[in-house]
Amino acid sequence: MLALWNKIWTTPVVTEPVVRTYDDAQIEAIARQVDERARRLFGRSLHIREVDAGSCNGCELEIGALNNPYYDLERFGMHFVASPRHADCLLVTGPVTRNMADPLKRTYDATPGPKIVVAVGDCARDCGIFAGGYGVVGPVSAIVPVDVVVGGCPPPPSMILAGILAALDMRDNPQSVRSTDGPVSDDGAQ
Amino acid sequence: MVTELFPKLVTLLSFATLGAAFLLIVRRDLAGQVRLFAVQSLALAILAGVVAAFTRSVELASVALALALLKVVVIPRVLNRAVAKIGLQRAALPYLGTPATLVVCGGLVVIAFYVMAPVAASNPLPTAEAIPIAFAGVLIGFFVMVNRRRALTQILGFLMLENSIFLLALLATYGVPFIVEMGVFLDVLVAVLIMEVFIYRIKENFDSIEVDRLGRLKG
Amino acid sequence: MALSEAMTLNLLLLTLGGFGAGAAGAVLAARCPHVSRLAGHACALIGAVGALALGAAGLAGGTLDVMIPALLPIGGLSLGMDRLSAFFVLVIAVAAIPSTAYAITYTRAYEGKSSLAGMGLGFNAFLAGMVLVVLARNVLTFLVMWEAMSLASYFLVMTEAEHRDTQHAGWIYLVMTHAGFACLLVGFLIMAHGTDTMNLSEWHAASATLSGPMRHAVFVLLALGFGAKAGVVPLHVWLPKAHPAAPSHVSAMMSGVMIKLGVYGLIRIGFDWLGVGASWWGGAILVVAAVSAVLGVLYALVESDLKCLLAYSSVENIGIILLGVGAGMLFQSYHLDTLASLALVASLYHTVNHAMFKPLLFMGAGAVVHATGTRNIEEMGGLIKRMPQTAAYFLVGSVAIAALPPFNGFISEWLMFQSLLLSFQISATGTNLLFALSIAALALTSGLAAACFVKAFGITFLALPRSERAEQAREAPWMMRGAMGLSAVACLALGVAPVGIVRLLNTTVADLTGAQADVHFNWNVIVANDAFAVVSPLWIAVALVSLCALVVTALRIIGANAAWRAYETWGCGRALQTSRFEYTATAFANPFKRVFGLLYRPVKELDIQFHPESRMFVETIAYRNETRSIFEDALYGPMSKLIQRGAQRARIVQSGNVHLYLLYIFMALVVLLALAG
Amino acid sequence: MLTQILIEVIQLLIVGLGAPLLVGLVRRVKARLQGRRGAGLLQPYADLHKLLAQEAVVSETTSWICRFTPYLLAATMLLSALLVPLLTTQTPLGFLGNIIVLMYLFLLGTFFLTLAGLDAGSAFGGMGSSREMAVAALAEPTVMIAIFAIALRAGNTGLDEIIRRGAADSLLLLTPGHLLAFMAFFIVALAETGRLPVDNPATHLELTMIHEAMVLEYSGRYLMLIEWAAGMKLLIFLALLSNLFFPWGVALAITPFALAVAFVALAMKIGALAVGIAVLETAVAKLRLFRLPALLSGSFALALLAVISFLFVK
Repeated sequence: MLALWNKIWTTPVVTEPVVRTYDDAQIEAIARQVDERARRLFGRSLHIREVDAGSCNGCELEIGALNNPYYDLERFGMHFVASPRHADCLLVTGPVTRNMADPLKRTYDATPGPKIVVAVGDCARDCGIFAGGYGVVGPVSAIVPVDVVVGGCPPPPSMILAGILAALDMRDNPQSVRSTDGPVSDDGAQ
Repeated sequence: MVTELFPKLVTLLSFATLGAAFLLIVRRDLAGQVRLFAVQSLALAILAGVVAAFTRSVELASVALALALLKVVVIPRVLNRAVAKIGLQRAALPYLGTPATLVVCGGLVVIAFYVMAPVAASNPLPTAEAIPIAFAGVLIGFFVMVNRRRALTQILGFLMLENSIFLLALLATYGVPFIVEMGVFLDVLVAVLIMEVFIYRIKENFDSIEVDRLGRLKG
Repeated sequence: MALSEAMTLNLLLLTLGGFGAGAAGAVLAARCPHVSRLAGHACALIGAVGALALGAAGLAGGTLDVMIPALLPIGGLSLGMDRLSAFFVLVIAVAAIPSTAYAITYTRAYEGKSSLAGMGLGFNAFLAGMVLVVLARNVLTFLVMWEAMSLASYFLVMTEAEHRDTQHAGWIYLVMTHAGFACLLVGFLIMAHGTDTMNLSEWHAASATLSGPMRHAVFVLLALGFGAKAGVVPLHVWLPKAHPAAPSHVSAMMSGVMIKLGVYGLIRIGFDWLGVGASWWGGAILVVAAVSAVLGVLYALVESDLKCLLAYSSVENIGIILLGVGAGMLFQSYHLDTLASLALVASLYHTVNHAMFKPLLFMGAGAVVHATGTRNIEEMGGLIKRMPQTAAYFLVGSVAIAALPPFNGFISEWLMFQSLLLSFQISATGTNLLFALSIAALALTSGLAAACFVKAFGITFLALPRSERAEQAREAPWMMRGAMGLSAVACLALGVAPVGIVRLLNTTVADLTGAQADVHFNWNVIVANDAFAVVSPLWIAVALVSLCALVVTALRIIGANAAWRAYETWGCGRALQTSRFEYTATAFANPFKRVFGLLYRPVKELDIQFHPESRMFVETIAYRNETRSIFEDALYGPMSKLIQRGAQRARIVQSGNVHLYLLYIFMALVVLLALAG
Repeated sequence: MLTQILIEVIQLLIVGLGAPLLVGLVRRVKARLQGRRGAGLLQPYADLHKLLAQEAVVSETTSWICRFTPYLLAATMLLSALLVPLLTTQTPLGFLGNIIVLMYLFLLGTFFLTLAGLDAGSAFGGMGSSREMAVAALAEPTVMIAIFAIALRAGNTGLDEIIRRGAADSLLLLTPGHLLAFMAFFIVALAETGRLPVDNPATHLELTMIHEAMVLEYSGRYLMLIEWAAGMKLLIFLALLSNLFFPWGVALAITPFALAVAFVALAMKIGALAVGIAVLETAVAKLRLFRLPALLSGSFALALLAVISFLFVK
């Protein structure tokens, strides 16, 4: 126990001050801007439900990294929840497989509105290397309406964070564009 | 103020030793148990110091110092070495489960209070009201020795028993004479060292320190 | 207010006349089941209303003195009424009125199946027997009425005698009730012999002449006899078998009232007949009560037969009631009469409460069992949508029996806690510890009772129906709903406005202990023992309701999103949400089963049949998980074996030889003569 | 009359508005101990505000129980806030009930919440209900025995009176029974409010949940009410612990200055306890469900020892 306390005492706060590890200047700008506004509005709240719609778990590893002290998702007022009922953001990864298409749709319907959907990874955008596979139904946008797509295989945590922040920004300003990237289809029931 | 504070402090510290005994029962890992024993001894040493300060007895103060040195530093170190050598980290292996043990120990406390309440009432010293607590510690120490399967944890039971007897003497008569106390300490130290050696031997020969297996030695 | 004796006599006649007319009507119209049913129960209802008036008159100070020497040998039929008797008459009435009203419709289901004439006769005799037991004033009247009550209830238990379970239940009930009766008989005879009078009301004064060991013996015998009727552990074995087997209105009366007569007897021996007893009497009752309360609720918790669950919960509630009786006896033996009164007030309050919510729950269970055709709650579910009113009433009963505010169970448990907490005024360490442990037992009981009734209500009424019968369940007829509604309202009324009844109880127990409990009232605020504890049930209820309203309006004012949308239950995106996914009653109780494994001795069997070709494929899985009663295994099993063996031995005596029998008679005569000489 | 109403309003505001802050404080300290920055202290307000704006999705298998429970739960906590002496020993509505009433109000909330957990018919909800009820039932004896110990010392079960007696006793903290009762009550408070090592309030894994599993079906304003009520329960328990066992600063007479002192003292005591909880939650792991009885029986033993010490060691 004493060893643990010593460790806690000597370890500094390791969280990165702002997102700056990714070289994409545009995303960094979005992130910084949203982060500032987030502070101004005395904190925000976003509860995320993660749906693995058939991913190779590469994206999950990166998403898992969001929770660690280095990226510390919680400081933006976001955290992962156990039920779509508690969520207002769905984080969907992977090409949507036949078995996961229906659950994904049900998860979307089970989430109370207003809600946003962020598709994470190349597979979620356009099925990636799995495109055309017999078990694949299509990209996430073929099943549920997508607000923001974060590309990359897998996208680094900072990029995912930037994507979520962008979506958050959109929710607060509904008049802005619905999607920055990727196709959007509206066949999902509202 | 002091006359009012002194018995309170004595009772509180006696309860602290009893509390440490209870925690030792619940605790599963050996290292934690050894540490709890050290905590108990520390509370005891402080108590002896408090009594020494109240009675202005230099002898008792030196006993307190010796106790702190021996039981808070030396014996825990010896035991820790034994734990490290044997490599058993979580090995209390009691016969009864934790809730049942707690119930039994609770019952022992009740019995101790029941038996010792008249004794405490007849003793004129201000420390007397804590006597039942000390006696409860004696009973619990005994029970720990009975209830544990592993030799090392039995040593802990023995040490707790010894602590409680010291406490009992302290509360009932402000401690036995200095020379006797020192002799007892020496005895305890030697006993612990001998038992440690025994444990190594048992461990080497049986590859286990479960006392049950000693039953096979009989002809 | 002095009531004329003629008036109470008239009320008694009304009561007995109602029951008599009911019995006669049911038998006379035996050919026509419909009329027989209506006549039997409608007249019983009149009798029950009469009993209500009689009890109220008795509590108000009315007395009764009936003496008909010709009707019974040795002393004749002797009836009388003091406040305690009147209170128990009232308890009988408050349970009997809704149960009887309920029975008028409920018994329709038995038309053509069982003899309704027999049922009407039995039910009326049962009710009359109970009323007369508490009014009895001499030994023979008491014993005859006690036996009448027991036999009538036995025949009612045997209504569906074609079932094997019922036969078994009836047999065990008969054995236990007669073993208890034998204890009572011997105890009464010793007492009558020692005090030289058969008149019960003279015993209190005469008990001083009894020698010490005799008093102890009488106490033990009578306590065993009354305890067997009350269903305390370990004499409770008949209760969870007999109560479920009977028709629901009968179970309601048996569980709600009949077992209370055991309590009545215990109060009589503890406070009246034997005078102030030794302190171990109260201690023994306290221990038995604590054990009954905890074990009763623990067994109820793992039960999935709804009526059986309720029966075990009666064991628990008897335990709670007897905690007060035992505490009162202990307080009295330490000469703390006001505390004894407080404990008894709590005890009697719980008695009347239990006589309200237990019949309510049994009536609800009867409606549910009637609608679904099963007593197993694992096959129910979703009934709150199909039987909304029954569900609401059952919920009221569940909240009340779990002793939660603002219903009546809460007040009596609160009073009970206060009286136990005040035990620190005794300065005897052993007794103090005993009280501390009974506080713990009562607390554990109330927590477990809440768990038990979450299970009983939740599994039965909530979520999806678990069987086809449950899916097609219909709401109960209006008469049954009305009876349940009446009980539910009574539960609420006694919960929010206990002031009047606590006052009445206080005068009642003052007759027994010689002192009133230190309980004051101030604007519906109960102040116990010189401001030791304070509670205001009415204001709690008002505050709860208004705070609910406050939350609703506050949400509206700050502009909360009021939209809501129904969607399927979240099952991780699974396609099919069926009742097979629901948590079962067994699963709900499983943590308790593991924690208290020592008491349940759970038996688990897992039998997996694999496909002959490969162990990867499973053909069938059979899983059995049941609990056994330690008492039946460890106490009654060996005992019945012993008796059987003894009976085998005794068979040699019975040779069939007439001369031998003559020899027995002769020897008996000689022995008697020798003893008499 | 006006002062009395004012005091009750202040109590309601402290509990109602302070609860999210307390939750935020515990989370913030935990984040710091884990080497993170963590969300701001005011984050729970933002969470609750957001939930209010969301629509509510309700399972179609549920009944009115599911929709009624959040309101009742919030109401029981607010009622408790009216009973508990937070700032002064002269709580105007203290006559509504003593400490036992308080425990039964909590049990009432738990009763309906567990029913609501069963209402949707999901396996998670049932599991949560069953576990929550098991913990609540096993914690009950400890609570009552601890209350018995306190009542032994104070000669009263009224909250106000206990605090007044405690404040008059200068050697309070040296009384072993008092400390033992505190430890027992603290463990029970952890169990009742779903903190580690009994339940992990931050878990995402359904199978390890107790409280959270029960409320998986709730969303929107219903969820907001439940989370708010959970925060209030934590606050009330901490307030009880700090005022019953460390009754310093509680106003014995109603003057503006005394109330201000009492407010500061209360904030500091609760803050210290909250930091203690955060430290504890960082240091210990969640116990396996079937190890919980050992913990609770340990706390029961402590409470019983407290009683014994009050009975024998006066």
